[in-house]
Amino acid sequence: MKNKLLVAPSPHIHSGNSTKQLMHGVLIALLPALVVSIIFFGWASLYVTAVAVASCVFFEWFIQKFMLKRPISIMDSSAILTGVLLSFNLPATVPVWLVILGSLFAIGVAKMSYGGLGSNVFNPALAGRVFLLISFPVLMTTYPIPEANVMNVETKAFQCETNILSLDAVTGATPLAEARAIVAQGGELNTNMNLVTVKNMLLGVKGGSHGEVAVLALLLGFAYMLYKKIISWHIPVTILLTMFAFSGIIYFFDTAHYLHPLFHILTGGAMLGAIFMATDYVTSPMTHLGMIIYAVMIGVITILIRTWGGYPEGMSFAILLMNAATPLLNKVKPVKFGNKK
Amino acid sequence: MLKRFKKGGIHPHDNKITRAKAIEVMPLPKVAVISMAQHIGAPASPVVKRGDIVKVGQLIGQAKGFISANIHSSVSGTVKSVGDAVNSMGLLVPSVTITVDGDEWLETIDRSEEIVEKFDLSPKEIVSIVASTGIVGLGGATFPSNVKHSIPEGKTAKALVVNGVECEPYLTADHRLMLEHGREIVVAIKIICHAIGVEKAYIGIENNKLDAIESMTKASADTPIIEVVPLRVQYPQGSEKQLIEATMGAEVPSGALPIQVGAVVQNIGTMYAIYQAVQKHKPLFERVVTVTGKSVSEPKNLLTRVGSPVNDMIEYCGGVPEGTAKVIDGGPMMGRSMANLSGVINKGSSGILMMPETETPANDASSCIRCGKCVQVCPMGLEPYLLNVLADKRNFEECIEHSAMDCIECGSCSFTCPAHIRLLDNIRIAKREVGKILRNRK
Amino acid sequence: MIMNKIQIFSKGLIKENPTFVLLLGMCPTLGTTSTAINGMSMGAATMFVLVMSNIAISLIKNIIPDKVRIPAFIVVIASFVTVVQLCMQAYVPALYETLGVFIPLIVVNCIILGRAEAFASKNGIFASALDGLGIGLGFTLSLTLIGAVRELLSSNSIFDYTFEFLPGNGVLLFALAPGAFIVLSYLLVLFNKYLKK
Amino acid sequence: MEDVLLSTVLVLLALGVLAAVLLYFVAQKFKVYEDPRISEVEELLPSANCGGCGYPGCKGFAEALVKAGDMKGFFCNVGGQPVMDSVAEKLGLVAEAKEPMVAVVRCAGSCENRPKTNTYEGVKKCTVAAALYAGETGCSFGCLGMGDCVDVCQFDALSMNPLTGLPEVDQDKCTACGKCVEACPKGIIELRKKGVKNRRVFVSCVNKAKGALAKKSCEVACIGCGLCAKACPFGAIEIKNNLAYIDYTKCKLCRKCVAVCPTGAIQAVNFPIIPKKETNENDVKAI
Amino acid sequence: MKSSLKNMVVVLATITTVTSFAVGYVYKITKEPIRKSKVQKTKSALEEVLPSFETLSEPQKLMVYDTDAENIIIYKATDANDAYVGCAVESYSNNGYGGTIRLVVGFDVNNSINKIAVVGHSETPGLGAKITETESPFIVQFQGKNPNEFKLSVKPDGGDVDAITASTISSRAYTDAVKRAFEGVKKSLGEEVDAVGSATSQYTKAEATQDADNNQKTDDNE
Amino acid sequence: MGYMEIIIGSIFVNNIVLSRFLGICPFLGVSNKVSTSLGMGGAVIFVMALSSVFVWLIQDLVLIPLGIEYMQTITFILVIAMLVQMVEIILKKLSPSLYQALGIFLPLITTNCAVLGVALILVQNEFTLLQSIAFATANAIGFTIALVLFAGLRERIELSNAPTAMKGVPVSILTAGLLAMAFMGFAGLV
Amino acid sequence: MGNKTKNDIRHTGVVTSVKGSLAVVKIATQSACASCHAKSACSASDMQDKNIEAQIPKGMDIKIGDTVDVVISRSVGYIAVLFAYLLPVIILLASVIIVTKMGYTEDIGGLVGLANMVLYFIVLYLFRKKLNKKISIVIEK
Ligand SMILES: Cc1cc2nc3c(=O)[nH]c(=O)nc-3n(C[C@H](O)[C@H](O)[C@H](O)COP(=O)(O)O)c2cc1C
Ligand SMILES: Cc1cc2nc3c(=O)[nH]c(=O)nc-3n(C[C@H](O)[C@H](O)[C@H](O)COP(=O)(O)O)c2cc1C
Ligand SMILES: Cc1cc2nc3c(=O)[nH]c(=O)nc-3n(C[C@H](O)[C@H](O)[C@H](O)COP(=O)(O)O)c2cc1C
Ligand SMILES: Cc1cc2nc3c(=O)[nH]c(=O)nc-3n(C[C@H](O)[C@H](O)[C@H](O)CO)c2cc1C
Ligand code: SF4
Ligand code: SF4
Ligand code: SF4
Ligand code: SF4
Ligand code: FES
Repeated sequence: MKNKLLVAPSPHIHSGNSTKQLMHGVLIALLPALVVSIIFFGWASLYVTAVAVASCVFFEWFIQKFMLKRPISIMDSSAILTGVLLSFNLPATVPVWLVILGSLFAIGVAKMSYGGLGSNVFNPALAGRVFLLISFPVLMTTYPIPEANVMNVETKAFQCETNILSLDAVTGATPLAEARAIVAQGGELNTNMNLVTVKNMLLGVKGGSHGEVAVLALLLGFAYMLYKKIISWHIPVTILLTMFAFSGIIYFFDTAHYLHPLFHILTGGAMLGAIFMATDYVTSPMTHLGMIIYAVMIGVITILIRTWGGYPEGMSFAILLMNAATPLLNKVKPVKFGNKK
Repeated sequence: MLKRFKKGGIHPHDNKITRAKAIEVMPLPKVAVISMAQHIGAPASPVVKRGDIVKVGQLIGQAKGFISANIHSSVSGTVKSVGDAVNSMGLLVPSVTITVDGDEWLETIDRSEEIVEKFDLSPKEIVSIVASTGIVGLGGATFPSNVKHSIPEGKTAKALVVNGVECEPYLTADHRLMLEHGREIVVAIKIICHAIGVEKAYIGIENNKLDAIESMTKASADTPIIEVVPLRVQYPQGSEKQLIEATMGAEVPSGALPIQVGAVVQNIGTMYAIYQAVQKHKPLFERVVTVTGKSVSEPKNLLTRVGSPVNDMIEYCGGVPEGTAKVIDGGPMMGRSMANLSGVINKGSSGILMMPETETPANDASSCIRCGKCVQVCPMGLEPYLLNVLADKRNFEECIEHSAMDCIECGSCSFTCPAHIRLLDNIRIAKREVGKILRNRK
Repeated sequence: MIMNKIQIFSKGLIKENPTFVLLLGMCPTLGTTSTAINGMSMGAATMFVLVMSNIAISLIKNIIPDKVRIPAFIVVIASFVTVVQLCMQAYVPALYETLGVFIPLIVVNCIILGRAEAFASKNGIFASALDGLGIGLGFTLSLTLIGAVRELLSSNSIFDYTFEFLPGNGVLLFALAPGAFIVLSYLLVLFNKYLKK
Repeated sequence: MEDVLLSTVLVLLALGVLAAVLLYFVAQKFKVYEDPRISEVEELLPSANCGGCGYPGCKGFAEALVKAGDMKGFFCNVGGQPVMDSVAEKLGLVAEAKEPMVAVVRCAGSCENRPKTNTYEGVKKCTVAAALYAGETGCSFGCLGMGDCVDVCQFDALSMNPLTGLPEVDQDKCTACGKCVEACPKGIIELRKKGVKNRRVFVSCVNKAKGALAKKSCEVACIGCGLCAKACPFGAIEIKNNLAYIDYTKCKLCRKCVAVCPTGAIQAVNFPIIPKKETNENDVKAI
Repeated sequence: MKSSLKNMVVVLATITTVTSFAVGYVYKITKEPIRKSKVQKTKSALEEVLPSFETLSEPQKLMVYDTDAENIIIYKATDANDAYVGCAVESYSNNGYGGTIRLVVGFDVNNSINKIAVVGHSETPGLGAKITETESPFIVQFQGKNPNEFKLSVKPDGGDVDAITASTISSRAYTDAVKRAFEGVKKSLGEEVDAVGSATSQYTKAEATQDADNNQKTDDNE
Repeated sequence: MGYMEIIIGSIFVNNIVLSRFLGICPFLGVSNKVSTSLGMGGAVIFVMALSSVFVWLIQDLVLIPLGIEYMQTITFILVIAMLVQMVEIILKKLSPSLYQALGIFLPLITTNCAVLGVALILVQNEFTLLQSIAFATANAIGFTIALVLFAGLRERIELSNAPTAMKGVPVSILTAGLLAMAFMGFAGLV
Repeated sequence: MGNKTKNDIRHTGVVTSVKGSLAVVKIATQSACASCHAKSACSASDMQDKNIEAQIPKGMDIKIGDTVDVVISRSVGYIAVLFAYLLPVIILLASVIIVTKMGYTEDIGGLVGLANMVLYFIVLYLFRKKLNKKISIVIEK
């Protein structure tokens, strides 16, 4: 025989997809949002993203090489993805050391301490973000205002005193925080959401973490991931529907003090969270039924925290909490063959 | 909407290179090595000894035990040795080696081309002919067919399901049989329906074989009990449980046999063999084998005698192409890769597939990213990722809870896993160990 | 003999460190270590009860019927705890308030009952006292260490001595509940790596 | 003030008495007599909970042992004779002297002795490979070299030698628990008598193929020629299915067989330096 | 010892008796210091927040709002000449981040805020706990302000108080407690403007604390 | 305090294990299997609710009238310890099969720390009886929720390959920390 | 066949005595403490073996000293928890609420609640036969 035959158990062919490919797919889906963010916030947002990616990759490499002494797996690009998503959850103006600290927590504590890709139980990027949010509430809630003049659109998102359009303003609150302030002040929310504000929300002309503002761009990414079969529709759609329905009920009872449901799903990290972070394979349930329960709970907890909790933004916490419930939801078994009579 | 099984499944490229190649007869081998263990169950015991002269179709191995099958000589010549021979897996199997000398068939075998339609036999007689002619399932499992035809007490069969799916990529043996011998298969269906006492037969054929659907519909036009069911293309449509679901709409319960829902499943090749056995008195000693591969110079469908060396067949089709890394006995999803090419064709060999290294998955498993794709594709509704780790941690008790035994080893999970984890490898271990535990518990 | 006594004393520091090896008394370990001084005080209070109850129990060990051993021990321990409680309330009220419910909870700290059962009820007074001292010291040191690390990380200071360590005036999370768990987890790793064995 | 003291005392007294009475009844109801010797014995055992003794964990062993009141048939391989002696002492019994055993690998088909004929690509586990085919070499009996045995050994006694591709037993660490014997799908590992001064003679091959076939696939295969059986003065060697087997209860370590074996399939280990030269170089190491 | 019923009862009874005597004894010893340390806290807070004074009136308990859960306590201070110099109010708010915040607010004669001391809170260290930092701008901004001119609510709510960054909730609660104190003073002074001058019982500074002490004592003996 | 506040507050905001740090030992020790931790949750609810009633009655009928509140620690721990034992006897006497089923189903538990802690907190807050029961039950439910979530996480971590140094206890504690972090999202809910 | 262990909790134990169709099986405590590294230091938890009485299935030959599995289904475990722990709490809570709503003091409410709970246990005792049927413990080899 010329060469030795390969012997292996079946199957002998493979679909050809790989972890790396999937991660790259998600990265591509995140590109539009990054572009929009750069348009609005300038190079600062690219800078934050680059620092986060670099430090995430570095920490993963460092930990694998010198502490775990395991094979290096940064080539699978998951650390890049964690970096991008972490940075998307930060205001564009945070200091560099904060980004690095967040990356260290995300990769070192939330991911590598469990053994790396696939072993972690909490979403690393979100763990990093929540860690920063709790530890540095001031820095983490000081948002720059998008440079709206680029788009030259009406940006008065709300009937409130603060004019978030003022160009020289360096910091401002997110629409959600604004809304809270209005209610706290005893004021009433504008119940008449006109088309312009919805348009602005879709385009991303609003305060917030730099990757979460551009709703349309995020939806574009969603479409791409669906087309590429990277994720299924179950989690994002269910989260958004639940948020809409639940906040709709609350809104229905008191339109003056609670936010319009559309507002809920178009602001804050709702889109970013639902599409990119709740869908992280590692920390979300396996079966469709499990995913739906998971997503419904995320929606409910988000609205609960947003409406009555101490934080204006509940998405991150809701996802982390349901990450914790994922192992339980994985007890929801797929329907086995042979149960039909 | 075409019928199909409901859960899971994958779509590997079908690569049916030989679909248009008519069945050719493979020249006789010089030496035939006929294994006594070509079926599931106990090996047959040889009834010839060294130096005996045998004819084609002569019994050389006697079935031993309930689940076993007779073995007949596929060639005529002198018995060179009786004893262990190395097979293509490198394992020793009891075999009879025959030096071929001419091609002298038993006189009882009807070698004419004429199609014999009429039969006048009782069910019992049919089953006994199937048993004595050594017919085993040619769909891959080589399960002795007569056992399937003896309906156990308390059960009644409702329908015969003929498996013309051939969902394995590359293979076209059944496809060609349906095109070339449709009528014979219809006769065999009538025979078996009579044998198992049913008035209904389905022929399940995937939609990528429109010509076969047409051929079988035409052949069975005068036989109202037969229904040709076109099926959507989806691997593993050919697995019997999935096929029964698609055709009859019934799910075989976990751990039960098809007969539980009144189904008897037989492969197209098996049906053709049954026709020949019952109507032509020809025992099972030859079958159609697809020799194929992307760079094989002359891929063919060959009617081959059992016991023919693999090497001869490959040579007949143009030799091993440059760059071949793997040679597979069967299809790429369920076939076994060979450790050497000096083995022979058995009753269960449906194809010889030569693959370059680039086509086969490399050994580069990374950690599971819990994407759930394996769960999504598993046609049995199992959780391969979980069984994989449980087996890896040798926690077999829990594998029982997660229904490891239900796995049909279709390989969809390994095929689809983006982390390139060989899930099925570990699941097979789990099945073995769970089997042991359950047997002990009884 | 001396060696033996030293061993009795020293085993609690590392080999049978109640926090890092036996993982006992986790509630105060996590609940009172937001600063080094709090951790140390809690440790000291526990140590006092441990030593005293060990002594008392080794004194009365012979007259206790087997079946009432546990309640008798509990009564003894609880009395010492109450004494500590009253004294702290009287003389260090601020500290008492910060340590809160964890002072009375010394009663149920498994270390104390555990030592009573496993050691004091079988050994003499001196040995029991030493044992209590060693284990108590191990506990105190561990708590102080955890407290110091958490204080350092959360407010750039140790024992209120401030210095520049992390940017942004320290990481608040480490002063809060999650920080307690996280610090303990990594200290445990370090302990296992460098001190155990 | 005095009332406070008085009520303190009274309340606590009441509680104390209540507790005493209650506990008394608890004790009556829940009386489970456990032989105190059980936990004493358990403490002596090594707590490996390996199940090697055939009982569910060390506690199960202690229980059964105390109950039986007799040491016959009881042996903890992990602790070995010293532990059994101390247990015996505790219980005032006589420990049954048991031959210490050790695992041996009955395959010497290292890379050079047994050329590869194909390459395996799949999960690196002997069980998987064994279910699939004969192995990467021509020998369908020999070690597959993927270390299932190494994985199951709790005592770190086994390791793969990267040069030979065969597992090696560390005779000092091996407790003869038998896990590896169970794990090996090829039935290559055997528990044998440790032997006087750790000296052992055994056939390091399990190839049942006919001589020619065996020899073709592996240089050091047992070809079942029977020379050793003829040479053995104690009748300790038997040839079955083309394979020689040395019965360690009969073998007297004379090493006559080692000398006559044409392929060097018989190994003698831990003998003084001289015979080492006669036999294969890496014999001593390979065990 | 054997576990007979008699044995068990006797031993446990003995142990409980002995220990309860011991604990009771310690209790007796520490009783005084404990009470002292308790009143000490209020006392020093009062001294801290009031302008210099000589005597304190008897504490007056008052509900400020209908929805209130508990009373605020007002102490009126007079100087050596019996002239009213201001008052101190033990006030609270339940809306803190970590629950109730307790303050003692001192007012001068003009009902302007003199000083404020925090006597109890459970706000987050590093965030809400900044309300205890007496030198911080947040605290200082109250000093000398008359709530009639200085709107007692945080800026986001339309008031004049600059909240502590990232601790609006604590700031709001703090402000709320101050406001409650002020409303209490208004109510109290409005009701009994005369009472101040002709208070029947007057204490010296020392006696005031003594009195608090006695209150405590009688409570205990009840 | 309203009941809703007490309940939400004790289950989520000030979760007994994740925020108050009570009952950590059983939390770390018994949380291996989801099913057992569910069952154990039931037992904890019972013990806590029952002891809250006892403790409240003792405080209200004995300690306060006699002016010996300082004896809380001793009396409570004794009463709680006896209570647990008594329940065992009663159950065994009443229905041996029930008792045995529990014996197979549940591991033994000693949550003294949490039970006593809750008892002390509830008398400290001067709750009414109903509030006390609500508080105790809610805390037990909070304990159960944390325990069950944690058990699920640990079952999963067990199967993944954590770094050797982190394996076992450290990674569990770390997970508890991250879980506590997630629970902080509920902060401010009441 | 594959379903056999699904949702079961099984413990291995040794038969210590056989009375008619009942066998007493001793199982090693599967307490939290059994696997705990600190059990030597912590003995607040009573570590005993448990004796379980279980029905011997027909046709099974059981001798003293046999090693068998005691099996209950998970749902039986939950039912046991419900009857033993959850129902009493509900009864306690309900009675306290009702009694205090009726205008009695909380002290009385508490005492009545406890009394009702005792009553519940007495009722449970009366229905123990029924309960025993529901809670079946089986032996498997
Ligand atoms: C003991 C035993 C009895 C069987 N009895 C029947 C039977 O009565 N009827 C039947 O259709 N198949 C029977 N089978 C065969 C299996 O159902 C199945 O067809 C065979 O394993 C081949 O599976 P495959 O063709 O899906 O690979 C039996 C198998 C075994 C092992
Ligand atoms: C995953 C899987 C795929 C299969 N695919 C086919 C197929 O394409 N064609 C076929 O005839 N049998 C296929 N089989 C075998 C069938 O399950 C079944 O054994 C066979 O049709 C029974 O007929 P036989 O006994 O005549 O072989 C497959 C089995 C499995 C498990
Ligand atoms: C752990 C933690 C502790 C907090 N403690 C406080 C606090 O003590 N006081 C407070 O006002 N807000 C506290 N918060 C709330 C946030 O800091 C948040 O910023 C708050 O909702 C008010 O924001 P603002 O002051 O910027 O409007 C805390 C938040 C977290 C996560
Ligand atoms: C659809 C999808 C979503 C992902 N979302 C996240 C995410 O939110 N945060 C993150 O750190 N990694 C995310 N990843 C990357 C990767 O799964 C993650 O780093 C693992 O959790 C690390 O073990 C995502 C990957 C995919 C395929
Ligand atoms: S397909 Fe692979 S990576 Fe995805 S869950 Fe299954 S085993 Fe894990
Ligand atoms: S091989 Fe088994 S587990 Fe994998 S997909 Fe097929 S049936 Fe499911
Ligand atoms: S597994 Fe084998 S090598 Fe390891 S101790 Fe047991 S018998 Fe010895
Ligand atoms: S001895 Fe057996 S188990 Fe060990 S590596 Fe060789 S084949 Fe595998
Ligand atoms: S449970 Fe609180 S210290 Fe152990």
